[in-house]
Amino acid sequence: MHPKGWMIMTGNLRSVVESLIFVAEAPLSLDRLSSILEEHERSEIRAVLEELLAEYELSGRGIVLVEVAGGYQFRSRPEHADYLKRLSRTRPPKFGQSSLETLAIIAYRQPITRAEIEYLRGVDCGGILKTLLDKKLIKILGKKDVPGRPLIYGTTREFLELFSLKNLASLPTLKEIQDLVQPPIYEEQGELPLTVSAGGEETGE
Amino acid sequence: MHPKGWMIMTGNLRSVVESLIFVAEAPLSLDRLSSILEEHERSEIRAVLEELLAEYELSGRGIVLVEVAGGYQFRSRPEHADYLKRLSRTRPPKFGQSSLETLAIIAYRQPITRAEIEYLRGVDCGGILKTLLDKKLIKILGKKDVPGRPLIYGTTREFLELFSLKNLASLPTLKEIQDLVQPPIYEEQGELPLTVSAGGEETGE
Amino acid sequence: MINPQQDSSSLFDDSHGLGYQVHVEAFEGPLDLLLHLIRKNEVDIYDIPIAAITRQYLEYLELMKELNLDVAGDFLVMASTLLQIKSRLLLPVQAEEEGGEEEEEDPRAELVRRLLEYQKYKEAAQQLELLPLLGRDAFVRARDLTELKELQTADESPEVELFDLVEAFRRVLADLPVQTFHEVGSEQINIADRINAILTLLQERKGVTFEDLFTEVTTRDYLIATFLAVLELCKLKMVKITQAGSFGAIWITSAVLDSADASEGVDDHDW
Repeated sequence: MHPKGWMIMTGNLRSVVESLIFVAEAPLSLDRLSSILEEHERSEIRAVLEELLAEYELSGRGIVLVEVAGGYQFRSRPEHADYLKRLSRTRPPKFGQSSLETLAIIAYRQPITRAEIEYLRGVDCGGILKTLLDKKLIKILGKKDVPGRPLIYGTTREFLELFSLKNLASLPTLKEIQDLVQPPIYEEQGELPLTVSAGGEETGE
Repeated sequence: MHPKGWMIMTGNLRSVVESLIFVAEAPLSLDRLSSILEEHERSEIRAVLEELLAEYELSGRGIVLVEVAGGYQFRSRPEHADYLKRLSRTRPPKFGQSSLETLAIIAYRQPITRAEIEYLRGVDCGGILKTLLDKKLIKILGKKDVPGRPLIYGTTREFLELFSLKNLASLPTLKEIQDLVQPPIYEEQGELPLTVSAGGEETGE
Repeated sequence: MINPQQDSSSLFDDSHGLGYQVHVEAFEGPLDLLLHLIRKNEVDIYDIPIAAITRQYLEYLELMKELNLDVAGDFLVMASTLLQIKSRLLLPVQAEEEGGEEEEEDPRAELVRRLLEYQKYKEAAQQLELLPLLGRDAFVRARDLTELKELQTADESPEVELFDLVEAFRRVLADLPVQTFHEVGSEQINIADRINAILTLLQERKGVTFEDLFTEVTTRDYLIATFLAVLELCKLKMVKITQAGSFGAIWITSAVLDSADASEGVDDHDW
């Protein structure tokens, strides 16, 4: 029993947290939950979230609790996608190779300018950037502190939500590819010029 | 074991039904469920629904399964309504189209008078200006030295913070956005780091 | 350094007629095409036989033209890069003057780095696509439950992005009658930009000198826009201009925000 009688009891707190996550329009962060449930310790809420995560993980239910975009959200179990498609709610999102490549580069290299993206891809990316901006998967972060002050881009919360990512750190690890066919003969090249150019790291922020 | 081997097993069927109800836009009726899960007997689905109802009833969870409007739907537990209300109380600023347009005009054309804003938008903006002033996103910069001495408006530091802008010069220009969709000019490709580095090593930034 | 011509007769032997079409569509750009050629020829990426690869690359562009496909400029740029590398490889190594570094970088090195880097992100893109995609693999609860409408909430991050702001402005301008559009056209925006920049500067510090305004870029248009911006701000009585002595620096200070700040020296210039 908690000293303050008016507080929600632990079992009930879990139920309240469940309701809040269910009703919220977007993934609900621990910060936000703590400010809504101000009577409770952050640590207490965190413990409840851990419990819920474990519980849903084990249950095999059709609803799963995921950590995504810095928050918690209920989603349908991905294995059931084929059945859910039959509800025909909306057309599933589809990406061309070029959009995916551009998104990947921005995700891993942000903040990044258009010129840097185009150097990496070897093709013009203006149209794709515009589309990704329209879809809110990327955003303008500001301008880079270099001559010409080019715009710099980064990914959005919507990007994380779309790809079910908890945060940017949970992006799949970039594989260093040394060779395509045969083992490399030369020792590894040093700094990429790219790293140098992106390495003026003070992006205007 | 069910005669048809390709069917979902019962435990899994429950999970699929749960997913379907969760994702559906409206209460899902037994009829609709049966037609979506055509591989399964109606009676089988009905049994699964009964199981689910009983399970949610007992669980005391934050999500409840209700029979409503001839179908099944998940809802938040009604007893938690007070907590759920707090979600909307802590709602962040949201922009309507007209507020955003007005704010954009002020940002890009400051210092600007109300008459000038209204000329650009073609509608009265008094109410919106008041709201933006209240939210401290714009401020009165002074009075314009023309007959009537109208107030002139500009954006605030809070405006910069909202958009994570370092300063007003970091606002992307229209041209920068339009350039994204313009076809590329190949002459400019000459400045690619590639060409530069073919001669030396510095990457052209 | 030049590799023996290990030409595998033609790269496209295995794809006849319509088969080409498939290939054409498959390449995302020149780097993608080059990676394909390198794999196809089973050559070492660190020792690309430039002559052979270049020839195949050009063959491919030729093919695109024959098929009436747009050979994008990006492909042509790469073609010229390849030819450049090829000709540099043909130069005798000690052609550089004696002071040069002992070991010239392989002319192909930059290209190799780009290819490996590109390959890395190409792979990453494939990884991304395997993640559970919202709306394809996983779904969230439908949002239009009327009973919960008033309880619905937005996320804590601001609902608006910078891009929305520019787009809103663009929309406003696009909706204006054509004539008016010209009035608010490009040159004026430059002045507005400069006004914004000056106002920002004045938010950051008490005053700036006239010269401070011209440090960044010095094109003629920029000078004019800046000058007009200062005039406009003066007209609006938003800045105060003072000069220390006849040849001293001209100072611009904010007239609105700190009215208490009485200025000595020459008073408001009437520009």
